[in-house]
Amino acid sequence: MPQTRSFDPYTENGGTILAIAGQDFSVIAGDTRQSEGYSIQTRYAPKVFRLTDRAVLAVNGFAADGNMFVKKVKQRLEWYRHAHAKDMPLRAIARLIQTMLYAKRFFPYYVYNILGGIEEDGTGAVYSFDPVGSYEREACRAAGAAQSLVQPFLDNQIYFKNQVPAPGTTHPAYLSLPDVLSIVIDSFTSATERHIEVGDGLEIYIVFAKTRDLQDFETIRAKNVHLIQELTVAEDGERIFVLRRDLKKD
Amino acid sequence: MFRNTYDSDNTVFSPQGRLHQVEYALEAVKQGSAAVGLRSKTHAILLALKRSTGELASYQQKMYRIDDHVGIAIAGLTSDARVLSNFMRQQAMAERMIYNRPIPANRLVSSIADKAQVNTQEYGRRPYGVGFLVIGLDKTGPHLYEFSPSGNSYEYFATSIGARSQSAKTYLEKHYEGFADCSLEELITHGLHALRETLQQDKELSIKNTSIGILGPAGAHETGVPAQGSFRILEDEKIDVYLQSMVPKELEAPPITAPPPTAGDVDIQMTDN
Amino acid sequence: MTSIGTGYDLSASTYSPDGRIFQVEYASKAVDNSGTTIGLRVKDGIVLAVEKLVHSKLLVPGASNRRIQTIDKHIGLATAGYLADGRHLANRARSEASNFREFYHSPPQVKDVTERLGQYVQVYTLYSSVRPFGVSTILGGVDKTGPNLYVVEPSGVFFGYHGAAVGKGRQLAKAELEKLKLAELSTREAVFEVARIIHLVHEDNKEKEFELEMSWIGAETQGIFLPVPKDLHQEAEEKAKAALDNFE
Amino acid sequence: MDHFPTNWGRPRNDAFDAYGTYPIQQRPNNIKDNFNGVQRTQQPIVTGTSVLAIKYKDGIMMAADNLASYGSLARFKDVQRLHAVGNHTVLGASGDMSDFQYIQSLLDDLIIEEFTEQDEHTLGPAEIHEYLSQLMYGRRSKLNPLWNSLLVGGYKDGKRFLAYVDLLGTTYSASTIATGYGSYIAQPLLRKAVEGREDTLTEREAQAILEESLLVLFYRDARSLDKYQIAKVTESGVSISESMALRTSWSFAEGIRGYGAQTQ
Amino acid sequence: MEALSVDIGRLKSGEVNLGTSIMAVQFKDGVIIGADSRTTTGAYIANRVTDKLTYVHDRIYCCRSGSAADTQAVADIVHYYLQMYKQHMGREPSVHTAASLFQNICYQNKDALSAGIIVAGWDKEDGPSVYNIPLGGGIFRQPWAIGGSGSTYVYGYCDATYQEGWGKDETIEFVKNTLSLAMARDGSSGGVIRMCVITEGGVERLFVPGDRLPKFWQGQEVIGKTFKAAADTEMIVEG
Amino acid sequence: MSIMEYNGGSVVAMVGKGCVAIASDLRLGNQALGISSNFQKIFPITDHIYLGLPGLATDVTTLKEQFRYRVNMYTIKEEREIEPEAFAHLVSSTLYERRFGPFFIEPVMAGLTKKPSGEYKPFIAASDLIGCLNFAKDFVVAGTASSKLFGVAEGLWEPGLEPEDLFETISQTLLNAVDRDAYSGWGAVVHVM
Repeated sequence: MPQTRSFDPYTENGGTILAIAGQDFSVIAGDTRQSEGYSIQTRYAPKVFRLTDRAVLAVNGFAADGNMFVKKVKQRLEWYRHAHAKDMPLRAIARLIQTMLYAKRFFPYYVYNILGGIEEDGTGAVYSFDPVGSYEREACRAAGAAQSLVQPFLDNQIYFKNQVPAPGTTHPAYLSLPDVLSIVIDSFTSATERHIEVGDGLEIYIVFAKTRDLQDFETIRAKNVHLIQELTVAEDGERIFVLRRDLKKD
Repeated sequence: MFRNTYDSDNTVFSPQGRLHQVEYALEAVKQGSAAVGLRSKTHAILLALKRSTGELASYQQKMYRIDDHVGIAIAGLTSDARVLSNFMRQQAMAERMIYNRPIPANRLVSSIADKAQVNTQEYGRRPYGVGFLVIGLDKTGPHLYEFSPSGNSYEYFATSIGARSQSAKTYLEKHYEGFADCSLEELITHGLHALRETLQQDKELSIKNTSIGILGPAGAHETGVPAQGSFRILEDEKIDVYLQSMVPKELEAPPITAPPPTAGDVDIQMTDN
Repeated sequence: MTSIGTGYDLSASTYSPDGRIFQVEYASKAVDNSGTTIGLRVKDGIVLAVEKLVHSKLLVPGASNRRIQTIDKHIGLATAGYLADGRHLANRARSEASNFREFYHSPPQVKDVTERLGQYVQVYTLYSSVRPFGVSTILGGVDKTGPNLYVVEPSGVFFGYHGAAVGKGRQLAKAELEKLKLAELSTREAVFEVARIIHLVHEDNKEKEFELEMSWIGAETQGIFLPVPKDLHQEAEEKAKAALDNFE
Repeated sequence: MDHFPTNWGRPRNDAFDAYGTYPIQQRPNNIKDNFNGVQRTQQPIVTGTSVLAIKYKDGIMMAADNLASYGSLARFKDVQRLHAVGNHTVLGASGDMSDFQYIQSLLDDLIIEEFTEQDEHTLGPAEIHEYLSQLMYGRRSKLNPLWNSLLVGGYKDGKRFLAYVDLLGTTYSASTIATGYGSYIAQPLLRKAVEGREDTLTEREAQAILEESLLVLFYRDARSLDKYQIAKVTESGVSISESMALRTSWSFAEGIRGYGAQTQ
Repeated sequence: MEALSVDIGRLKSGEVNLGTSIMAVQFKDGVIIGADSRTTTGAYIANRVTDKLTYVHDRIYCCRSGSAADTQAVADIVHYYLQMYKQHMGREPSVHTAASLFQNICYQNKDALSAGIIVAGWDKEDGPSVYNIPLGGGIFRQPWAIGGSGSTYVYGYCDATYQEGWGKDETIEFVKNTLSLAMARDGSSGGVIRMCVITEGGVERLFVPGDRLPKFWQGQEVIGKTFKAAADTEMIVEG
Repeated sequence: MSIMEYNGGSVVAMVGKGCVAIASDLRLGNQALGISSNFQKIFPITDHIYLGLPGLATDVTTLKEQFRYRVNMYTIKEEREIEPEAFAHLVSSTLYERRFGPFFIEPVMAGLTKKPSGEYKPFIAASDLIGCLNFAKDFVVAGTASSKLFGVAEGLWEPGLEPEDLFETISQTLLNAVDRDAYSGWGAVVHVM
C-alpha cells in the first residue's frame, strides 16, 4: 500500500510578545525563549526587531515563518528607501504587512505580528495583526503563548477596564513611561510564572517621538546603563532603545 | 550615413577586430558630466558634477546608494543607469537574503560587467550607454571600481569618468600616491580639485552642482554617521565646508591642461592594451 | 584580406566565395592585438602566465583586475583578447564544470570542460544574431590523467598542447617554448621559465607598462589551481629581469 | 483471489486485486491526496541519529556516530555524518542520509564557486547556516522538505558559531545543541557541563564531555552505534577525526537477576 | 521519537515485485554479483527463472530490487547514458560514474520509484568496486552489499563470514551460500542462483540450479524424518 | 469543543490577611448561546466554607446536592462542623469515585480554619475533575477563563491584603478575566470571609 506520511509544515515555538502605545512613545516587548514541545531550544532567540528608527516589529508563532517574514519586510523597506530616500511611515508599514500576510492567505505565515512605533503625527502607535493580515490600530496588545494571561491584565491596567475613577476624577488618557515599563515587566514576570513557554530573557524596545523630552527616560537609563542600548541611526529624528532583562529560566 | 561599414551593428567585428558600436557606447559615457572617485586606507569617496538643463530645472541625480556598503556615481545615459543600479540593488539584497552578508563589491561590479558584455555580443541589443564609478567597503578595506559599457571593470586607486575626465585623471595621477594616508577631508579636497579640472572655462563647483558620496567612518564635519561608515551622499549646504577647503585655482601649481579627448582617441579601452 | 569591404565579411552566418568566414578571422584579430598569454604543461603541473598591459598607473596592481580565472578546484583558464568576452567564457566554463560535477558526482577532466567550451564558442560562429568571441582561451589543469593544457580558438576549435602562447607576442613566445624540455620541467621551474618568456616578449612592446600575472597547479599546490605565491612570483620576476639584462 | 493466508477472511487488501473485482474509484489507494494528488512528501528511509555540538575555548566541537539505519536495521556502519564545508565550517546531519548527501553536494558546489572567485571573500559558518536555512525553509514551503536536522559549527575571524536548522526551516543558536534523541538525552548533560564555561573549556575537556554524552546515547538510543567521529573547528581550520570506538561498561550487570524464580 | 518502520515494498497496485535476494562482493581482481530468480505478483510466482543481473556497461552490472518496471526503466536510462558517455568522452565510464547516474535518478524521483539497486563492476581507476543505492536514493560504497527482501535474513551471516583479501573462489562460495540462505528463509526469493564474475578481463556468468543449491539445516531433526540427500551442489558454467 | 466548555463559567479564590474570598461569574450557556445570567456556581457549605463548581451545569447541581448530603452526614456522625481541610479531601474522594467516568467539574473552595488559639486561618484549594487537590498560598482559579484568571491574578495579587483590598483584587481579577472569555461573564458574585 502506498503510504503517505503526511508532512506538517508548521510548528509552534512558544514565547509571548506585547506592545503598548504612549502619547509620544511606544513600547514593544518580547521574551527570548524559543521552544518546541517541552524542549527549550535556546534561551536567546529575539522576537522583536527594529525596522526603522520609528518602527519596531514583534513576531510570534512559528519561528521559521517569523524570521522569514521579518527578513522580507526589511527588504521591502530597503526598496522603499531606495525609491524614496526616506524611511517608510509607520501606518504604511502596517498596511504593507497586511498585504504581505494576505498574499499568503492560503499557505499562511503562522505568525502573530505586533507593530509598534511613532506615527507621522508624532503619536505612539501599536498595530496588531492576525496571521492572514487582518489588522487594527490599538493602544495595547499581547500575543503569543501567554496572550490569554497577559491581555486581560493589560485591559485592566492600560484601558482601566472595570475600574471606576474616584468621584470627580477621570482616568489618565495616557500612561507615563515608567508606568508602562513596570506594567510590561509585571506582565512578563507573571507570564513566566504561569506559562512554561515564556521565560529566559526579556527585550523591551522603546521608541520616542522626535519631540519628546527624554528626561524621565534618562533617569531610568542612568539606573540601568548596562541594560539599555540605543539603536537610533539618523539624528534629529525619533529615537529607539532596547532594554534587556533576565526572566526566570526554569 | 555611417562612418564605416562595420559600425552599425554590435554583432560585427571590423577587420581590425574592433567593435565600433561598443566604442561609440563609450562615447556616450563621455557625454555625461564627470564623476571622480578616490580612496584612502580608510575611506572611498565619489564626487560628481550635476547638470541641470536650465535655470528652472533641477539638477540631475548622479549618485545612487546600492547598499550600506556600496555606492555608485554615474556618467552617461541615466535611464540605463537606473536599470543597472536596480540590478545591483537586487543582487545586494539577494546576497543578504541568501547568505546574510554584504555582497562583496568586486562581485557586484563583475555582475553588471557580465550583464553589459552580453549586450556587446547579441543582435537586437545595444551596449549600455553609461559608465559607473563604484565604491565599496568590506573586510579588505575600501575599494573603487570603474564599470564601462564594454563589459570591463577595473579597480583603481583613483579615477574619473565622463566629460573631460582625462583632466581629472591627470590631476589624480599626479597626486594619487599620497591618497592612502589622507584624512577624509583631505581626500575630499583632492577629489574636488580633480573634479574642478573637468569644468568648462566659466564654471565653478558650487553646493548646487556638486555631490559627494562617502564610505567610511565619520569625518570631522559629519554627524550621525553609523559606526560601520555606511554610504551617504552629501549635497547642498553640507558640502559647503568642503568647497571652502579648496585651494583657489590661481594659487595652485600650473594646471596640467590635457587637451579634451576626441572621438576614437587612444583613451578608448576596448581590449586591455 | 583582399575581400574586405566586399560585403561577405559582415556576418558570422555568411561565407565568402572562397569559403571563409571573415567574422571569425576578424575576431582572431582582436586576440592578436592583446597582451601575450602563455600556458605550460610540464612534468607535474601547469603554469599559466599573462602579460597584463596596464593602461593606467592609477590601477590597483595585484590580485584585483585578474586576467587568469579559476574554473574549478583543479582547472584554470587565461584568455587573450576582449577581457569581457574572456570573463563570459570563464563563467560558462565554470557552469560546465559544475554541471559535470552535479551529473557525475566527480570532478571533470580538463578535456571535458574544454570540449564543452569549444562547442559553446562554435555556436557563436553560426548565426548573424551574435558575434564570435574575441578571445583565445588557454585552459589548464591537473586531473586523474595528469596535467593537461588546451587552447580554444574563436572558431571553437581546440587542441591540446605542451606549451601554448596566444596574443601579440605569441611567435616569439612559441619559439622560446620550443627550446624547453617541458616534459622534464617541474612546475616550480616552469614558473621561472614562463616569467622569463613574458618579460622577453614584452621587449617588443616596451613603451607600455605591464604586470606579470601567473597561476599554477601541481604537486606543490596539492592539485589545486592557485595564483603563484607572492615570494615565488617576486623571485621569478627578478630572475626574469636579470636574464633579460644578460640577454641584452 | 488472494493467496496470502494472512489475508483470508480479512477485509480485502487492494494493493493487489488480480482480477479487478473492485471498481477502481473505490480502491483505497485511488483516493486523491488532499493537496493536489501528487504524493510528494514521504518519510526518511536511511537515517542517521543524533548530532551533538558544543562551544569551547578554542572554537566548536561536534560529534556523531557512524551509523545509517534502515528502520531498525543497522544497515551502514561506516557512514560519516560530519562534513567539512570550506576551511571554517563543519556540518553535522541527522535524519535522511540521501538528503544529507544531496546537501553535501550542494555545499561542495557552493564552496567551489566561492573558490573560483579568488577574491579573499570566503563563506564562513554564519553564511553557510543562513544558506542552509533558506534552503530548508524553501523546501518545506514547497511541502517537499529535506528530512534532516542539521548543525552548523565553525570558527572565523576570531568568532565561534554554532547553530541549528531543521526540515521546517526552524533555526536557533546556543552554546550547546543536540539533534534528535540527543536533544532529550544529551542536551541536559551538555548544558550542565558547558553553560558558563564556554571560554575556559579545554579541547580535552570538550572532547570528554561529548564522549560521555555519546556513551549515554549509545546506552539509551536504540538507533545509535558505538563508533563515532569528532570534528573540531578552531582558528587553524576544520579537522574531523578518524572513527573511534566508545568504551562501554557492562560488567556491573553480571549479578543482576530478573523476573521469575531464581535458582542461582 | 517514534521508531521508523520502513515499508520495503511500497508497490503500486498490481505492480510486479522483485521481492528478491541480491548481492555484490568485491575481491582482489574484481567483483562477484549474484541474485535469485524469483519474480512475484503478490504470492504468485510470475517467473521462477528470472535473470536479475543487468548489464549497464562492459564491466559494470547492477542488481535490482523493488519494482521490476521501475528498476528496468532506471537501468535502461543509465545504460543509455553510459553508452553516450563512452562516445562523448572517448573513455570507459567508471563504476562510480555509473553508480552516480543511478543515484541521481533514484534520488530525484524518490517519490515515484521503489528501487533498491546495487551497482558493481571493475574500472581502471579504482579496480573493483561495489555501490549500494537503497530506497531513498542515497549512495554508499561497500566492500560487500546485499539487498532485496531476502537480505534482511542474512546480515548476520555476512557480518560473520566476510573477510578481506579473498580470491575469486572463496568469494563465489560466499555469494552462493548467502543467497541460498536468503532464498531458504524469504518467501519472495527463490529459484536458481545466477552470478557474474566481473574482472578486468571480462564477465563470466555462473549458474546454480534450484536443485543444487547449498543446503543448510532444514528442520528434519525435529520432525525426525530422514532427509533424502541432495546431489552435490555443483556449479554449472554457462557457455 | 471540550465538555468543560459546554456551559462555561469560571471561579477564582484568593487568600488575604485573615480573610479569604471566592468569586464566580453568573453565566450559564449552551456553547456560544447564553441561557442565564443568574446561574449560581458558588455554594455555602458551612459557615466557614464556600465551594465553587465551574464546569458542566448538570454536574454542578448533582455535586452540590451530593456535597450537601455528605457534609450533613459528616456533621451528624462527627457532631461538629467540617473543617475546610477535611472538606477538601471529601471533595477529592467524591470526585475520585468517578475516576473513569468523571463529573466535569473543577471545584474551587475557600474557607477559614479555626486554629486552637481561636483565630481563623485562611484556606483555599482547588481540584481537577478527578480529585487531584491543589493547596495554594495565594490564589486558585478554575473554569473556562482559567488561563486569563491566572494572568491577571499573577499581576494583581499581593500578600497580606486586607478584606477591602482583597475584595477589590478578586473583583478586578474576575471581571477582567471573564471579559476576555466568551464562555464566562454575564455578571459576577464575590464572597469575602
